[in-house]
Amino acid sequence: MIPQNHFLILSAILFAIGIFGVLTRKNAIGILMSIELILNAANINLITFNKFQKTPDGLGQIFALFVIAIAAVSAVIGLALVISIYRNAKTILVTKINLMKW
Amino acid sequence: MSFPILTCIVFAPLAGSMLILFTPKKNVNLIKVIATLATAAALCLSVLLLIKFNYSSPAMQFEEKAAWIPSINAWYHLGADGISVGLIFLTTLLSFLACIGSSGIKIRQKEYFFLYLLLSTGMLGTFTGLDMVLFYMFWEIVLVPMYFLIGIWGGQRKEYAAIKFFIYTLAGSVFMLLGILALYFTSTPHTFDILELTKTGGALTLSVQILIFIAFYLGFAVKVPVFPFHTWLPDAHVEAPTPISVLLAGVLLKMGGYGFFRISFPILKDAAHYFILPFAILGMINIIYGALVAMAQTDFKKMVAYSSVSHMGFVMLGLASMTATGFNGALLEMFNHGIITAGMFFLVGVLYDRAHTRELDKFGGLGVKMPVYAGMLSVFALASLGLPGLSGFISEFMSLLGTYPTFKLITIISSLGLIITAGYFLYMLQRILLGPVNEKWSAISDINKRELLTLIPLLIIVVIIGIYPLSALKYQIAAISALVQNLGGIAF
Amino acid sequence: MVKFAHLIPIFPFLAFAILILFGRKLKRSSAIISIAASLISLLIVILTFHGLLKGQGSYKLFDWLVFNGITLRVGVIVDPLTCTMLLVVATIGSLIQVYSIGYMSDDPRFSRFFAYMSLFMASMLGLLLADNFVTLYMFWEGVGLCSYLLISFWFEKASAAKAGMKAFITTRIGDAGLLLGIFLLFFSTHDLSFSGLSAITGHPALYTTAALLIFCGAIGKSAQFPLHVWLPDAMEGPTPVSALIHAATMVAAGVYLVARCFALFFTHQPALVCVAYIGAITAIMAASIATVNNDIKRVLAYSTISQLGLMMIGLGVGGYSASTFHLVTHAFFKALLFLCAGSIIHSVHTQEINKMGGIFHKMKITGTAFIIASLAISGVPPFSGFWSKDEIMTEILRSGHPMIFIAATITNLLTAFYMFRLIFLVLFGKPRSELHPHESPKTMAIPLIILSIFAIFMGLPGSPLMNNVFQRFIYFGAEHTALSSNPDHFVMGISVIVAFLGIGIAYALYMLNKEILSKSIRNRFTGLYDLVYNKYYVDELYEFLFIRPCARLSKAFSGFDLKVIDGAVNASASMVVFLSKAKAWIDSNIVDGTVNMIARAVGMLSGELRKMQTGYIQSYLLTAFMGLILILLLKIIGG
Amino acid sequence: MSFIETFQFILPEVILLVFALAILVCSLLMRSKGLLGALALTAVVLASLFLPRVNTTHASLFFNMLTDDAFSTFFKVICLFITGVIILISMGYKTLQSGHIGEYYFLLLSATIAMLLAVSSNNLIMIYISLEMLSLASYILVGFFKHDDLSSEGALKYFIFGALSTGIMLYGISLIYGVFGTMDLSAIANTLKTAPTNALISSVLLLFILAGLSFKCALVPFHMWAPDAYQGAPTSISAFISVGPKAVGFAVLLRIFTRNFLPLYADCVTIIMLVSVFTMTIGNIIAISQTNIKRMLAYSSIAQAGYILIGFVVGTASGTEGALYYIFAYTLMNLGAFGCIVLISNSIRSDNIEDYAGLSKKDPVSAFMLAVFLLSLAGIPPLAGFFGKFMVFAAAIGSKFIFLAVAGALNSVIAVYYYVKVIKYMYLDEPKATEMKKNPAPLQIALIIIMIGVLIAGIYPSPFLNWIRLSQVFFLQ
Repeated sequence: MIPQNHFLILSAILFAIGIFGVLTRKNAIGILMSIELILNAANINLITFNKFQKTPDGLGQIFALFVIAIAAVSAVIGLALVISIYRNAKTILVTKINLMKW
Repeated sequence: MSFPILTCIVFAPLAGSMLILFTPKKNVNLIKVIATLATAAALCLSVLLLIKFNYSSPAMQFEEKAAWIPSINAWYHLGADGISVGLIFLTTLLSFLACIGSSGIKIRQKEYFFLYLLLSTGMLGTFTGLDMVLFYMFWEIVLVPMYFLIGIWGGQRKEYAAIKFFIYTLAGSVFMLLGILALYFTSTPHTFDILELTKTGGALTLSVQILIFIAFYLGFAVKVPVFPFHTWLPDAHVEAPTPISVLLAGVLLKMGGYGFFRISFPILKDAAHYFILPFAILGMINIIYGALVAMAQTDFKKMVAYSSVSHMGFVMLGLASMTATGFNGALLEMFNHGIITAGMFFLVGVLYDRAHTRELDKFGGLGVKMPVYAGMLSVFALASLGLPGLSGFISEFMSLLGTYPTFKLITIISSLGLIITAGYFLYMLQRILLGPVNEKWSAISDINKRELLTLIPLLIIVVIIGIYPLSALKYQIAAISALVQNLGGIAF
Repeated sequence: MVKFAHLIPIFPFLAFAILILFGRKLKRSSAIISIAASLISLLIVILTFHGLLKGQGSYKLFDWLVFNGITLRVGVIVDPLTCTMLLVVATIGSLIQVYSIGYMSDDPRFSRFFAYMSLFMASMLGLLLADNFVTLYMFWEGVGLCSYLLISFWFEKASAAKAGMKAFITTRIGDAGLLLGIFLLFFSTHDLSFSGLSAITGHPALYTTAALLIFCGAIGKSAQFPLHVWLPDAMEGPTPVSALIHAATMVAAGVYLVARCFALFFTHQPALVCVAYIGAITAIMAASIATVNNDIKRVLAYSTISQLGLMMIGLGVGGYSASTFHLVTHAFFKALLFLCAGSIIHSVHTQEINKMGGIFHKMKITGTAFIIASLAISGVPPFSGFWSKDEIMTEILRSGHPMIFIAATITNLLTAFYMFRLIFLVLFGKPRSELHPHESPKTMAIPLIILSIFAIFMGLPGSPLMNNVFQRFIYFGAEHTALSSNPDHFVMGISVIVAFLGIGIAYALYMLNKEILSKSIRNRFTGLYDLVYNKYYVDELYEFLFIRPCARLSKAFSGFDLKVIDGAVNASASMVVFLSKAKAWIDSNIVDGTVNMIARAVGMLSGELRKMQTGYIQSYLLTAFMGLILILLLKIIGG
Repeated sequence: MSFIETFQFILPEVILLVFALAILVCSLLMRSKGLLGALALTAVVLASLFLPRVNTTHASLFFNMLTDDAFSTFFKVICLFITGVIILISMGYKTLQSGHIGEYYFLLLSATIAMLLAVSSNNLIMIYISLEMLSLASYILVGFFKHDDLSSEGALKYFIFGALSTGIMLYGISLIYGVFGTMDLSAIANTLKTAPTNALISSVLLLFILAGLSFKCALVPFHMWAPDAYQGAPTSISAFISVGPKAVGFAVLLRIFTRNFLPLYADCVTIIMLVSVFTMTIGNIIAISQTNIKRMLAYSSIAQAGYILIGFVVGTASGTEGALYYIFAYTLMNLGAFGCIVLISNSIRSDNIEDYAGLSKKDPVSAFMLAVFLLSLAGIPPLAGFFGKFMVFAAAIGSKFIFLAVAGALNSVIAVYYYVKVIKYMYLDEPKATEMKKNPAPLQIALIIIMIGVLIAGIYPSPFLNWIRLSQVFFLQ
């Protein structure tokens, strides 16, 4: 059986990659994807903890389902906003989107 | 419960301002009438207060107390004693006179009188409020109307002066707020009541007292103003319209001194004792420095403004004395300075209205053209420079007299201020009234009846107190001796 | 009838009030009101005097001021000194007011003048009646004010306006000393009344200081060295003012003050000696200046200073009676001198003695009065001045201060000299410019005549001829009465010789000589002459030492206020604004920079990231993330 | 508890949901969109009528997912009030009136439902879901002007920032689940009481959650989205996100930290104090140099959050009371200020502060109200903002957080400068010629009522204080 820590390390790596991606991707879509990674890192955690509980109550699994659903909604809205930005600015590079500053 | 006279005094102007809010903007005369009536009502009530005031008792009188914010033990608590009764009268009197003197306001009268009356209420509330929260609230209420009154109706650099005044005094008073809160939490049971705190405040340790004292000091010193917090004053005074300068110098500066009398000294006794030397030195600096700077001014109004800095130094000096005489002197100096400087600012206004300049060097020989004005100006200048027989002398004399046993050298140096003061006031008189007539002003008209009307009551008070100082002193003696006794000062 | 004494100052004050309020309507009749008030006061003074002789005395009126524990109860002092002074002031005051009707007849501010005169009378009489230091101080400043107002009465003249200010401020310097002296006394004795002074014992140094501080007030008021500079300039005022205030009454208030506090001075001899020496310096210095000055009123002004110095000497050597006696006689003859000078100026419209000459035959009354007064001041017997100066000289000799005696003698010599220099240059000889002298009107002439009579006979009450009535009336302690009763013929002799010597020199120099002052003499003493002619450069010295530094300091402070203090505040305000801008700048630049830097750090892990560009959203995110990291680090490190 | 019984507690949410769907349907069917606003307003009014009464005991709903107590009722009232005013503002906001207004109200009501759920959540899952629901609705609302560059840019930034923050929070929640084995707040509280766990780990986890909530409250360093989102969003939505999510964020913060995680919270006080000081200072200082009033108010509301945080840092009963009062006062005055800005922008078509010159002559009522709200934000007595500051400073000094009180005091001085700058333009400067349009009456009346509320809450705060005290007495047990 794979020990719990391996799952947690995986999730931590995923989380770090997600953060890294959010901070570094130029493309808005890329950022959205990175965010998904972060959410999935959390999901792995939830399921792992649930699995390794003495008496698993299923809460973690349920929560993970919720998160997946919400992540989907979130992605929809994110994409909608990206489209909206594309219509106006003709770009989806976040490095080009700086009308408002200071 | 008896007739709530103090509430009526404080809120009469506010009622007037509410009426004005619902008066059409066009109906300027009605607005003026309402404002005059409101201030007159407050004045009449305060005269009644003086009449009914029992000056042989040091206790708080006409107390009104009602629950206000019970959860923090804050009360609507008003009262007047010998320390405040004179200042209440001063405020109502100057409010009334300056209201009459406001007829020169030609634009946005509705807003002007609305704010003016609001200002009145704020000032009166400060002098009557006996609950710290109430006191602070009234204290701060004064700021906003003052900001507008300077900023809208002021002179050339009005915006700068207004914001400077606002920020300066606010910066001082937020520290006062912290001081108030600190007092609240160090008292058991927690209370904001000034009278309660006066009883219990002495139990605090010295270091706590010192911290709280400094917090209050920052609030009051800016208002007084004490060197080096005084630089808002010349700007504000100079840019404000005449009636507002009158209130600024006549009443607002007294709020700081009153704070020392009502809060800093009685509540934080040990700290007060701890700080008397700095007080005396600051008082001395104010006197000498203010006088010297006043001497260098070429702008009439600025000169008078700096003279206020100098005169308020006597208040500080008297406070530092820890003697009944010094305290009496300081308190009376506040009243007298209020009356005299108000007169001076009215007179500056009279001249400015006619000549549209305040440059002292541009005048000369006006004594011929404006004999009545010359007489008035001379009397107020002489009162200001402390001529015996006029009111300014007696209070300065008592301040110096009271301070002498504690701080000999400082008193001696401060009394040099009297000479410098004489110097710049006479120099001012010389430049305006004396000398060859400047042809430019050959058509200038003498002071008119309305202007005289505002000055004569002040003149009468100046002369009466000068000749018979007990007429004013009697109200404060009992309260001051109680204060001195409470402080463990020298009771003579 | 003593009980009405407190009403004495009230009538002139009422007159002042009426004149200041309704003066413009009253016009000429202002003078009548003013004089009537003075006369009523004079009447009450006489009644009071009568009462005093009957044995009545000082009394209290009402509580005036309360310092805790100590109530200041004001009253009036009625004793020989005060009563005599009252009599002198009321008499001379009334006479000079009558004189003023003529002198001021053309002035547009006629009633204003009388208003001020009345106010002065009220203050002066009040000053004399004050029975404690505080009320005295009030009236003291009151007379100072009137002096200021009247000196700059013709304020259209810039010099007059300046002179008034100078007078006020200079005397105020002395007054500050007086105030401190009062404080010192009050805190040592807890008593402000004069009656308590005689009971003072102990702490000699303290009380000597107090006495000296009080003397400062006297120095200012009586124009003693080094505060004498204001009095000559005060001559810018109308001549009746010079006569009343700056010759007869107000300037003598300093002497009166020392006399009033004589109990304090007498028990503290160092202070008294100081008084004597200040008096001596003043006397001789002023007299020497008077010998070279060419302005008729200024000569008289220096003469006044010199005579006041003599009175101070008198007090300083313990000659209480002698000094007050000289005060009284001086009041009359000096007033007379000024009125005569006024009469002459009124008719010839100049004050330069160089331009006058030979006007005696056109102005007989004035001329005669002038000569009488000059004889009196020069100490020619039997005129009043002889007797009073003789008393002082006797006291000096008796006290054993030879230096002072010599100084006083030289002063007397110079006095006789400069007075007769005036007479010879003004009244006799040939006119040195176009003059149309004419006798003055009756309102001016009659007071001259009356004062002449006083100037002649006022010395008699103090002379052995009348058994020294004066000294028996006003004395300090008991022994003095006995001492001063015996005439000292040695001193008398010297006085007479000195007086005639002075007159003789003046005659030789100014009558026998064709020129005003022989060039040869002037050339021989150029240095000395310049020194004296320029009044020993005291004014210049003060200008250099005090006025200019003060002005400079004032300017400097004002600049300091504007630039430094305000600047500091404004600077901190602009600091905030700057910070605000900086923050905004940091937001847009440093954050970006940090982002770049961190991006590079990350890029070292994967070379791919080197080309990474940061966009704004990501810089926000990075800030947030780095903030979080920072918080976590803080948490972990801080525990 | 039966389902029916449970149902009565969530009746407001249900009403809002029904009306939201109804609006969506109506907007498809109806030509005139004018009625939609009224419909939304009706929903809010009805919902507030059916709010559970202030109860003496708390009710656990849905397996303790939600809890209903006086504390949540307090925030529910605030949230419904906010939505009500926002609807009024929206109805009076000319630029907003378009074909999509139905969706706008739908989203607004959805956000309201999310807020109501969030303030009564008692489970980390529930908190996450409701906050995410609120956020998602807000993202769309910010980008509602989809043809406007600024609006969509603001929305995107808001979205990315929000997504990252909630991601971090979610990760934190997942770790908490690992440590405690449950996500029920009461259960976690019990565990903490009985068996102390590794404080370091727990408090680090706590900070992850703090990060997510800091984003909602726009606390430093999670504040940077706020100015852009405020500036880009329709003004009505700027008003909404400046008060709604912020109030909710603080409600959740208080519930998690003060009520349940108190032992852990004590470890984080210093850090939260620093956050508070930085939030006030940075917000205030940057606000000074702003020229766009919405952006200025964004920084201002960052700073205001710092003041609220003072009460939170103190953590005592009086601290919580202060924070709650401040939230209440802040809601009133910030809504009022934004309302006035909407009124003014209807006529002058600009958000530049310089264009406010001479407004007191052109539109005295709006100018006066804006002046009152700004002065209240600046903390000038006798307005509500002053008393809010008073309460939090008092709490700070009462618990010896002198440094915090001094920092707050200094900040309130700095703040005056930029608030008064707006007033200066309105009152002291001469107007430019612009015709003022007639103000929509309902909004104006609403603003006048809010202004009076600000005055009363400042002059006679007792009733409000009593209400707040009742709301948190139970909460702090």
